[in-house]
Amino acid sequence: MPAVLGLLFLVLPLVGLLVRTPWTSVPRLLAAPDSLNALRLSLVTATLATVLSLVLGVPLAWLLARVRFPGRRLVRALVTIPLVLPPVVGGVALLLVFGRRGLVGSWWGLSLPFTTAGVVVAEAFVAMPFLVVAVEGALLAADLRYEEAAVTLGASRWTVFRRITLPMVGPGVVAGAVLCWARALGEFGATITFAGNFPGRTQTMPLAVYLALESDPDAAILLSLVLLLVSVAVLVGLRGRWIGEGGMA
Amino acid sequence: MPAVLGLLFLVLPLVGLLVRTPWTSVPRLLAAPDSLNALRLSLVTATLATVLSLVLGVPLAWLLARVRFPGRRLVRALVTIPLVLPPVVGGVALLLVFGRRGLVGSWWGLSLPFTTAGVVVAEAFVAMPFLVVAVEGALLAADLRYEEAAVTLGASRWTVFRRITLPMVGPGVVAGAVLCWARALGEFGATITFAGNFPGRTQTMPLAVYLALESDPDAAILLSLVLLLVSVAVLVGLRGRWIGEGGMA
Amino acid sequence: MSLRARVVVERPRFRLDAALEVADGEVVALLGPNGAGKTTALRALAGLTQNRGSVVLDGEVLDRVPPERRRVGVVFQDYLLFPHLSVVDNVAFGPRCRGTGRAAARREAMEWLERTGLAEYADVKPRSLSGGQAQRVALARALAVHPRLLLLDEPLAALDAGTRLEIRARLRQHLAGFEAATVLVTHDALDAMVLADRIVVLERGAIVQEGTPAEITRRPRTDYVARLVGLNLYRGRAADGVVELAAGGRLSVDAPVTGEVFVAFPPSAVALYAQRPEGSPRNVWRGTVMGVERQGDRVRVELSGAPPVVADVTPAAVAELELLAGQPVWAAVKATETHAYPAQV
Amino acid sequence: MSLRARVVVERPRFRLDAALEVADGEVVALLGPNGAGKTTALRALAGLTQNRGSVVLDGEVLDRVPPERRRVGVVFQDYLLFPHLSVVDNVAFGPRCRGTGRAAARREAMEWLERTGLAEYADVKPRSLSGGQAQRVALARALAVHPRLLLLDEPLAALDAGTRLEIRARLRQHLAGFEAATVLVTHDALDAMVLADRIVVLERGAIVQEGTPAEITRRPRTDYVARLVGLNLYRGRAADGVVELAAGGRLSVDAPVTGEVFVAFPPSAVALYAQRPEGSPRNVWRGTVMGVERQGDRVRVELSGAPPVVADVTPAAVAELELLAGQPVWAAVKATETHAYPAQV
Amino acid sequence: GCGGSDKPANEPVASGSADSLTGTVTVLAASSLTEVFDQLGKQFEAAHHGVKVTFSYGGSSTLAQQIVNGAPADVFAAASPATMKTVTSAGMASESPTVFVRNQLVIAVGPGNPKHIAGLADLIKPGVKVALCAAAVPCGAAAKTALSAAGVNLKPVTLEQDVKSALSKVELGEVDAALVYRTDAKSASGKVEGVEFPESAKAINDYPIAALKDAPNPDGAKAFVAFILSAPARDAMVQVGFQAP
Ligand SMILES: Nc1ncnc2c1ncn2[C@@H]1O[C@H](COP(=O)(O)OP(=O)(O)OP(=O)(O)O)[C@@H](O)[C@H]1O
Ligand SMILES: Nc1ncnc2c1ncn2[C@@H]1O[C@H](COP(=O)(O)OP(=O)(O)OP(=O)(O)O)[C@@H](O)[C@H]1O
Ligand code: MOO
Ligand SMILES: [Mg+2]
Ligand SMILES: [Mg+2]
Repeated sequence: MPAVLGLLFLVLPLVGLLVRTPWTSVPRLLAAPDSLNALRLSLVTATLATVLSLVLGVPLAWLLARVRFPGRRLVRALVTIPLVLPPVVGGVALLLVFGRRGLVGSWWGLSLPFTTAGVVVAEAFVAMPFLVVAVEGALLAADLRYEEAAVTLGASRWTVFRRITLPMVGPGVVAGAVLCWARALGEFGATITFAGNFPGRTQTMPLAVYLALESDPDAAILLSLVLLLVSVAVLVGLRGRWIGEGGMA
Repeated sequence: MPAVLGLLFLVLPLVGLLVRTPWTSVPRLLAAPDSLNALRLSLVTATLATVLSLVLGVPLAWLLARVRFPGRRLVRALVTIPLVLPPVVGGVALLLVFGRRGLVGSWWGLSLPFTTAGVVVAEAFVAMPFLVVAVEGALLAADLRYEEAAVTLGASRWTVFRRITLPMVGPGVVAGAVLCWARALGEFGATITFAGNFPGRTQTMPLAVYLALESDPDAAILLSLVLLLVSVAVLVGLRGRWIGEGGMA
Repeated sequence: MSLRARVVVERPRFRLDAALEVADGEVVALLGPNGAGKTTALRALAGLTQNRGSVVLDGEVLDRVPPERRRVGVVFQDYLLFPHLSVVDNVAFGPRCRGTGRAAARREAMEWLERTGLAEYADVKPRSLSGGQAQRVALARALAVHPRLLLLDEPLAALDAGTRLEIRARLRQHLAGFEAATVLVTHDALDAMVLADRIVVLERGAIVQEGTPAEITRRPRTDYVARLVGLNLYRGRAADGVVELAAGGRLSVDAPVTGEVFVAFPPSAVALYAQRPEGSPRNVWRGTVMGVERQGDRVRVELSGAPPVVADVTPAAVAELELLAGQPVWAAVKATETHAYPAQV
Repeated sequence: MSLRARVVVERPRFRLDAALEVADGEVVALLGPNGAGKTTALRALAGLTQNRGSVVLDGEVLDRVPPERRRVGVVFQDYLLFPHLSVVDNVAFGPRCRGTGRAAARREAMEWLERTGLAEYADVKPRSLSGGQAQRVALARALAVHPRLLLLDEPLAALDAGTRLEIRARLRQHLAGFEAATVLVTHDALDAMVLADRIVVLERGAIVQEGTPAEITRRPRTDYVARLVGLNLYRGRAADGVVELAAGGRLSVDAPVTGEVFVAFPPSAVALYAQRPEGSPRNVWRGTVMGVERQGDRVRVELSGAPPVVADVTPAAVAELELLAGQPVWAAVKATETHAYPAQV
Repeated sequence: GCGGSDKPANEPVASGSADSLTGTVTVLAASSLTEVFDQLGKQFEAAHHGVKVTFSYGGSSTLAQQIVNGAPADVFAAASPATMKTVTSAGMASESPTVFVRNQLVIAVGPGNPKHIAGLADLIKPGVKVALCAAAVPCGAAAKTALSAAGVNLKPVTLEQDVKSALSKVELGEVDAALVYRTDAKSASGKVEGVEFPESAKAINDYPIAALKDAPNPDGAKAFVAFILSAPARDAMVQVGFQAP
């Protein structure tokens, strides 16, 4: 059965990691303040990036799915660009725009690179398209007639969107947000390029893992597992519930 | 309007790149056989990885969305693991399973690491969860009663799935496949770790970009743009059509 | 005059072009066979489908007004209750959109639900309603917005006989005290007769007849209308009190008409005999029984012949005449029972 | 005996428990008010809802047989046509699932569409069908699988008067030559009378009456059924040819009954007078006009009084008596026109 | 012949003379060696007809991981002794590694040196943003050594994961200076300028090379290592900024 094969394919490597993990060094690693800082920073920035993506990305998905305008196909493809762009190049691109000498950054005053805000921006840039594409797919599959019914009841576009469209594509938005959050949590290339790597300020878990790989591969694996564990715990805790509520039969 | 802001946020960095691109060196770069090889390899492996993900991932999504079994929430969270795992660690995990001394690789005989097949495996490992989560979201939002109607007409589970469920969640599957393909196309860390960086065999575009960044950053940006251009062209060409057909009002 | 509209919609294999006028507080029933364009017409009035004609409501041209600002209440043929909102929130949705506070809107919604007898279902989700319950909620939801124009697409079709009478009576009451114009789509002649001040009959996208229920009932102009009101209807040429029917045969009538005319009479005016009857009825012809249907306390008999005709008789008569499909019988209609009127209006 | 079933379904505010038996080729109409559990019963028979009872079809116990292998055809109340398949592919879906080749299945589907008069819509998507068209396609789709048990949930509700007659006749023909058992849910008494061999009435999840259409029509046992078949129905205690009604008043009857009885008579048996009539009718009482409704060629008058009653009179009588709401009148019913029968079966 | 005993018999390898080398030599090399190794590879191919050299570049530690997990490689050229140690302690090297070049730190600054930086002490002037490598990577370790030798307590804005990203921060103007290898500064000449400083002598990084035990082409591996250690190759590397060991 392909579903089980698929599951094995995704889970076996995790088993491989677990088998190899040097469990004895767990206490030492977890006691290191940098690891905990990085974990906390990762969770905070990934969540903020997801919120930012929701705020900007859901309307964008709605625009792509519901409003006919010239060049929609092109815009739809442009949105997927950060998916394809190697993240490091994405980081460079962000520097070119928001950097000290960038298009926007130069008259903006405010400096994003090397700040925690920069981490959020880099993660959102890379992760938002996941949300947009997933939500757009859900919107396209939704039954338009409910929106029509709402309109005849006097609902403005915004009310229709908020009270009808959004709840009805709930599972799609949750799926998109999960993808977005997870991608942001794992983001490495764009973050290090745009925001740099400074413990406590811009060093997220993936950056800590990468550096640990250089010096102490076992520690790197352990750090990854910690990241995994926390994110799986968050997902098990939140997502099952959201989906249960947002889903419709 | 947040949709426009979101669009700007995703597209502006691209503009930044375009402004900086040293267009004069385009011909020289494109003439280099390695670049073209890498592009071809990227497209082939990303497509194969997407096909593999569809074959394994769509049934898995169906399992998660439609079959009640104990531990479903955990499995649902486990599936998202490769999203969170730093790709390099993912590559290490794959080596631990499929490598010469890995769990499976050691009695398997066949060696995946450092082959083109290995690239496909690494990309599929990283990209499949995107497909699974997107398709599962679409399945959860679909109206179950059509499936019931199909069942009363004598359709087996498989027929229902193939002829009713799948077409009705068409836009979701397309969205998932696009995400999967794009993510596979941009995959770097797991690929270089699991499959190495051999030109013509395992050196995909992101790896070539990485190398170019070492020696010639402008060339790296140019290569990224080529990758972008090709993928946007593919998406504009295919996706608009699929969505138009698969979508329902 | 409250609503003046011309709805023109082009579809691949279909063209709708109909002019509708509905006065303040008037109820117009839109009748017509399946696929005639009734739903399409309502959608055009509501602004949900592009209308190439024009809609004027209370003197205001609505063609550029988006649907959400038309203040038009719609009950959809398939209800379209919001699956994620509870029944009371479905009904409260409209008032909320018109700016009523949450609590007030829910209170108002509860009142509507009580009026439709669904108060106990206030907190369930629509998917656990039965078909008829859903339809009543849809009705309450549309009424709750106090629309200027109320569009009802078969609002009673899924209701059971009892509830139907009740809701029909309530609806009539409500519509009577209603300052708005109402357009009601229905397949049910009775609903139309009871609820509507005027009936408009649509066939293949065009209006074929309109008038008060009494006019329509007395003078149907198409087969569809005749069947709807339960009359036998024929077209023919009249001369000297005799009409040569297009469907074959001739009928003596009791009206001073000439030229193209319609002739109509109710099935109950048709008497059936085993033998050719001698007596007063001037219209007597031979037919063959095509079908017999019991309908409550009467039996409806379909005859082929020149012309074909439908007769209502008592069960006793059926037994006596041994009416079975294939049986030859004689039909008789008194000229005084027929109603003849010009085909040109 | 083809179908023997007991359907038991528990819902938060509802419990269905009904035993159904349907012979080979028999058509049973399931009638009942909204929310009575009709749809739920069909779903349980089809295997779509968990049944705590048992379903036996042709001697085979179906309780563990999944729905796709039950060979049960269902027409759903809201059709549920597959939105992504063309009309012909919707109809061909069943045959395809039963193993027919693509071309053969489409041919078969086309035949069904021709029979339902929708051949020209074969290639369109369901969303561009009108409500009635969609319902006919749903019917064709269910029939195309040659089911052993056919379950129809209000299969004619959205059809216009003409098509309804036609489809009803066709359906009757088809069901007549049908070896399968059929359960038909409807709100329309006429549909039930015409199509069904037997009627089962469901109220609040339980069966309250069953019998042939004639029995049900003659001897309704609940208000719902009486209203459905258009009779005045009362319950009371009979002694010496007089029934003391629970609803107030008394009625002389022409039957040798005693104890708890029902008394029923049609609205047409009620005569109305402005003054107290002298004459043969033994039942004469005062009432007040509550409502007047024109119904085709008759007028239905609702009276309050002891007992309340519904009368059918001619338009002429209405004019003569000046029947308006609030008007006091006298009602008269001949004892020979009443029908009294024991309340215990 | 040297070390040809465990070679599969069916492999088409001429035995005896080094001049009759054939097949492919696969070299895993630190990515900082990309340009110069590409060039040396061509020279090696020219010297040995019928031999093809394939390079797989990557971060030294990634490459070490791959070797431990059975990558089909003949030679490993690492950017630090530490990463080479991963391979040798796994018993994957067929010989003890040899240091073939060394690399020295410089201060990379923007064109024209706008902040007038002349030595490590200038890096702590107010308003000067500096990027360093993280201590876990070789250039970071070297920078740390040099800074403490100079007694400069520097607060960088970022600790980059490798030299290149530190360098690109200077190129893009995001920082005013970075401590990078001389080779890197040289390859980016035009976009950055390299400022030499005396403390760099205390923090020199060694590049070791070794043939691998499971090499599919052991003869080729030996020959390539020998070639890299030869004088012409060394000259070519000095040309691009490396130091001879
Ligand atoms: N979206 C659409 N695209 C194309 N054709 C359509 C569409 N909607 C309806 N039609 C066609 O337009 C005609 C009128 O449809 P409409 O729904 O208005 O009929 P109706 O009078 O409401 O019928 P019913 O009584 O069956 O509901 C039908 O032939 C139908 O097939
Ligand atoms: N999924 C469900 N969950 C909970 N309650 C339900 C569900 N489906 C139906 N019900 C309730 O069960 C009762 C019976 O519903 P059912 O749909 O069987 O009625 P029905 O006889 O078909 O009525 P109608 O004539 O209006 O279609 C109703 O009170 C309804 O609210
Ligand atoms: O592999 Mo390097 O040369 O340490 O970046
Ligand atoms: Mg309609
Ligand atoms: Mg029902």
